[in-house]
Amino acid sequence: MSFWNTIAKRVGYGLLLLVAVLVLNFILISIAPGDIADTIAGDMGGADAEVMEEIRVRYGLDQPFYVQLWRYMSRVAVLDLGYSYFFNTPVTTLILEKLPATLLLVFSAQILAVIVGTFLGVVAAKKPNGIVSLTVTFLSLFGFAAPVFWTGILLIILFVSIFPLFPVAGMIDVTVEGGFFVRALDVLHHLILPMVTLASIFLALYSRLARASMLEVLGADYVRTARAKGLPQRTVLYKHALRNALGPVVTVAGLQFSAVISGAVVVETVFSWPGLGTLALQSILARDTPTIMGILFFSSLVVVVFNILTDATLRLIDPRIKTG
Amino acid sequence: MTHSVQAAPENPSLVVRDLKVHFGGGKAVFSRDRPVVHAVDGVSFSVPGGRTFGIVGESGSGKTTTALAIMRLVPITAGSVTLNGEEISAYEGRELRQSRRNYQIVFQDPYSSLDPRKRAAQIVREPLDLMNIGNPRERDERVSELFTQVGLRPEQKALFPHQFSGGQRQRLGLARALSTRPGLIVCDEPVSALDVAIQAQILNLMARLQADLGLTYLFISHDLGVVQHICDEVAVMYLGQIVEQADRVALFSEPKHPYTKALLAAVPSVHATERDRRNRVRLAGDPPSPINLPKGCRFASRCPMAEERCRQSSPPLEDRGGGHKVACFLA
Amino acid sequence: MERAPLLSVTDVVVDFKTRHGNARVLDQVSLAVESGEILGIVGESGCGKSMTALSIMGLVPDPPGKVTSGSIKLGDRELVGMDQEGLRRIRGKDIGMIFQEPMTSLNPVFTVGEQIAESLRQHENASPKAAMAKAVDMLRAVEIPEAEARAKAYPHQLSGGMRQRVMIAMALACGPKVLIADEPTTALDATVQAQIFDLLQDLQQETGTAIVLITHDMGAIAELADRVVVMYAGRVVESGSVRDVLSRPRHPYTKGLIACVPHLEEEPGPVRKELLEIPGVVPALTDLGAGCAFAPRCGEVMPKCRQQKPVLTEAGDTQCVACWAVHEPAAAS
Amino acid sequence: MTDHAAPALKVQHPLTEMAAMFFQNRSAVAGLALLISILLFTFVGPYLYPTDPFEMVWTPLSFPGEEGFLLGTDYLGRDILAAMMAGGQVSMAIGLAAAVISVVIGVSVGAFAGYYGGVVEEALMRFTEFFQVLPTLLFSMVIVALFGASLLTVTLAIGVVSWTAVARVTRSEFLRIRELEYVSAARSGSARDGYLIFRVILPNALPPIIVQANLMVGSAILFEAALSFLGLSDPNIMSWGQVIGSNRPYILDAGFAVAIPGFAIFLTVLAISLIGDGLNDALNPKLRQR
Repeated sequence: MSFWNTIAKRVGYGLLLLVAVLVLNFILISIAPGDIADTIAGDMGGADAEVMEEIRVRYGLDQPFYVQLWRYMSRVAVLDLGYSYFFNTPVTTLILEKLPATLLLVFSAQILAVIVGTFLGVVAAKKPNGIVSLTVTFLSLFGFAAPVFWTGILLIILFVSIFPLFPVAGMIDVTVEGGFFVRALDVLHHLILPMVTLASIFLALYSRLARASMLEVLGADYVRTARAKGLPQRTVLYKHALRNALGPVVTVAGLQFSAVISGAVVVETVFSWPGLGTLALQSILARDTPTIMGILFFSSLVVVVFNILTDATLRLIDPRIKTG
Repeated sequence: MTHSVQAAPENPSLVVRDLKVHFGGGKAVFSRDRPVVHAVDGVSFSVPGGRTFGIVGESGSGKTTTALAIMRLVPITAGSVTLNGEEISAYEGRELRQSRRNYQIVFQDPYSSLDPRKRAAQIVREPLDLMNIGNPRERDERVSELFTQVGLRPEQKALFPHQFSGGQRQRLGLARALSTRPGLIVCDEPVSALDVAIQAQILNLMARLQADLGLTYLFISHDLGVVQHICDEVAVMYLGQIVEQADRVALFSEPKHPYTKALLAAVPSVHATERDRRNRVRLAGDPPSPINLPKGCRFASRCPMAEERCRQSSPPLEDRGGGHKVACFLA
Repeated sequence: MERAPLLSVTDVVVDFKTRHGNARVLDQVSLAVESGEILGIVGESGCGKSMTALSIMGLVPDPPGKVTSGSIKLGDRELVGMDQEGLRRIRGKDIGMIFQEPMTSLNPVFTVGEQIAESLRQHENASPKAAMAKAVDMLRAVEIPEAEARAKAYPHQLSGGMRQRVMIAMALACGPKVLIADEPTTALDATVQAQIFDLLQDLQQETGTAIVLITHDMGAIAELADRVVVMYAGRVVESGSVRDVLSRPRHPYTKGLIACVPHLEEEPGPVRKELLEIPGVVPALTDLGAGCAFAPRCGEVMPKCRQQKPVLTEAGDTQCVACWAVHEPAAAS
Repeated sequence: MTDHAAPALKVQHPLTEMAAMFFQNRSAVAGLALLISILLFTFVGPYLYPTDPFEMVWTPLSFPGEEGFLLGTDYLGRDILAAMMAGGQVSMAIGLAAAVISVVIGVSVGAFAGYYGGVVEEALMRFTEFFQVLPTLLFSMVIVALFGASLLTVTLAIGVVSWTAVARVTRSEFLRIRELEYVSAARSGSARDGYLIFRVILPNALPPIIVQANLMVGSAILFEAALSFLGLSDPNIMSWGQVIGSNRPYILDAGFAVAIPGFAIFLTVLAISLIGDGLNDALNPKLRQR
């Protein structure tokens, strides 16, 4: 089966998963106590039964379950996720506004974690009992055990009171003026702390994994063959071993995207990063159901897209992988 | 000490008729339809009680799948297996589980064939417990008796498998197989994973047990020397089918099928230091896959003698006198 | 001794640190390979035959292993104690090696052509293009059909026999003086094994490369090798020309090794004989006593065998044996 | 027939051997000691230091050590030391309960998928993938938001979103072990499916599942902390995350009120993962044979 065929199949399958997410969304809303009518009534400061009934008819809540589900799905198909009464904006507009900030954070943290993690893992595997190896072990324990918001807060305390090098809140400085390049630099400047905080958890995971994977690969028969051919140590290590050791790291990194997005929710809150996470928290506290569900849908969409990209990468790394 | 080959009893103990095991096929929901693998494709033979029937072949020949199908460990696609008049291939559920006391198996790998979390005595006793044979005290006595029979010491009963050597583990495997007093033991490459010095110990033990208990063996192996040593009758399999079958003397001294000849010629021998290796039948290439089978003789693509008719139709397995059966137009 | 052998191993000792103490995996191993010959090394698993090969290649895993003493000479170059860079230049160039498992010995993520060409680029400074062309030639030399196309294949797309041919092509690409073949056919079917043996013999005759064939199969030794070294528990117990050792084995272990295998006969008799057994199991290398390691399993054991290790001594035209019963038969009575 | 080289007749149960391996591992023992100290602190501590964690006892946000309050006070003037003890009980209870839920779901899904294969496996693995696509924290936030922030919903929400890793591990172990010959041997010894799943395969699949389950406890504690930090927990129940969340606005004036509970979580999860590493080494047969 060719590369593109397989990818096309993955895309089709991803769409199915998203439909399933929508169905779950809808079921959750339906079985949760209270409905939109209650919410709107709450916003209006209370309403009588007649008004409530009117609202229910207007929003189709009197229809049978499957009709409501069908209406919901067909609206989502044209990217209409409903209207947020809290923000007074269509949900899709709201989300698309915030999505780039989250994507920037998630993607940059993930890339940072994978690259630095793999590098540390490889260096550690060269000397399994050396100082780098010990550092990697320590880092991975720290990264797993430290709550991400705690790391973030410690960094804020550090960079506000001791080294005021990086801004600790927001994504842009409104006082900065200049062209695209200047503003991009400003965003990067703001990005550093949230990115490092978010990457720290996953950096720990990947460096540990890369170390283990490298150690296993270094014991493989084909590495012995490469040595028996008289290849220099660096060729053995960085060509023959690393290429094989990357597989497990990329696989796990792919599985972690949903966790990275989860982490981003917390990190965005800590650093007031104006992304989906901040929006999610606001809408949850305001019980703004359409927005919450829209965010859940969009973040699943992001995970699905990243999973397909991971799959494609894996296929490029390892020619043995044939079918999903 | 020598064992003379026993006279064959009147009734065959194990009868296999037109056995077929096909894997795959069917539709998977999200992945491609899997192709059908014709692992075993129409195998028939019978084994007289108290005798040893050998099946030899290379990887992909279907010899192990045949063994597992007879043991009812893989689903049978078609055909029948009859043991002492009972058609065990027709049993399901409770009946199948009860019939299992009459046929047991010894596996190839002495390391993966014993549950690492159970003690030796528990492993040997497990079939008795599961089939509810005898009362607990009788089971304990049976375990002690089996340990003696296979040459293990009674104080080893409480040990775990990893505390035994490869040969001892294979003895444990034999004890487990013998626990329910089965008539038939299927031996799937029982000595292939052992060092040569240990191989001899196990082969001798198996021969002794057969003489003492009147066991019937179905012996699967890729090692022609071992098969020649222990079997009374031998079938050669190639891509899911028997291509030649004869008693041990006839098969090894007068092989008729070109594949059998090539297989015998391929075995390096200590007796052949001066033999001119160049004059022997050599096969080129690898066996074709059991997925896309040719329509004629399955061996035709590698056969040095193949003619047009070999590629057109498949030769039947025919008796060429004295029970020597061959599936070849040219033999 | 007329002239120095191509490769000589003298009194090599290799120790491994284990949780159960020091294991002497090679103990005073000596052997010589003459140019153009096939030397067989035979023994059961754990006898040290593979470790002998790795110590020649300078690939003994360190830690936990270490070449404690002894000398390995390729021509007049001493390999024990040579720096990694020097050894690297010899590996793949002067000494090639093929392994038991063709399934796992090739790197799954590179094409086989690339894996052969890599050696040529490394040792002969060949340009990428020239290296690839030579790689295809090598694939042809090992009788792989459609070599051009196969060079672009990944290992998993080839059968076991094909992969072992690729390994051979890789090992011979730089024209080594010695090829070490460690159980090259154990993982292969009988008919494919015969193909590989034929190929090795043909290539050996064409190129004059000496071959060290490591195997547990006396039959393979009989068919291919000129001389044979029998190993047990890390020591050489017998050596000599294949004809002499097979027809007149002197060491009780060699005798047992030949007699316990059910050899294929062309005219089998109607009666099934009982096989000769070597009782017991191979001892753990961590607690070998002062005496002969084979003594606990030996049928000809004498008191001296349990006290002192026998030394490999000449016993016949081509044979050397390490056994007290051979050298001091008087002590037996 | 005798065997000359009889192995030592010391009958050592594999579990004893594993325990020995575990206790040889210094960092694992350190982790165990740390965890026991934390358990003593949270469960025995309140009897030795009976202060109500919800009662205002002193000036808000006073520094640790002031007026005998070892860890200082929070923004409402409540004793942080008392809050640490009470909060630890809740954090660990939720962590444990959520881990049990996710292990039960994960092992069941993984075991049935791995043992039966075919359509059963396909369906169960698609189900698992579906849960992998939902960002875990976001999904549990939604559940808590829709169904209210009680102890029960928080625990369920964490358990329901974190079982996929356990399911993957269990399935791959079952897939591997079901092909081993001792399973076929038990089947030809007339074992039924239930016996094979629970008495043959599961005991042999346990080591990686135990390691994973141990890590689940740690990540469930972190999960609860994150939810509390975001303000999505029952405000009437003290937990470590809750202390952090409620004091968050004051980090620049009184960092300790956030740093201390964060450190408590860090130490607990660190102890658990040290134990996990030790278990992993002790249960890994590859390492044991060396």
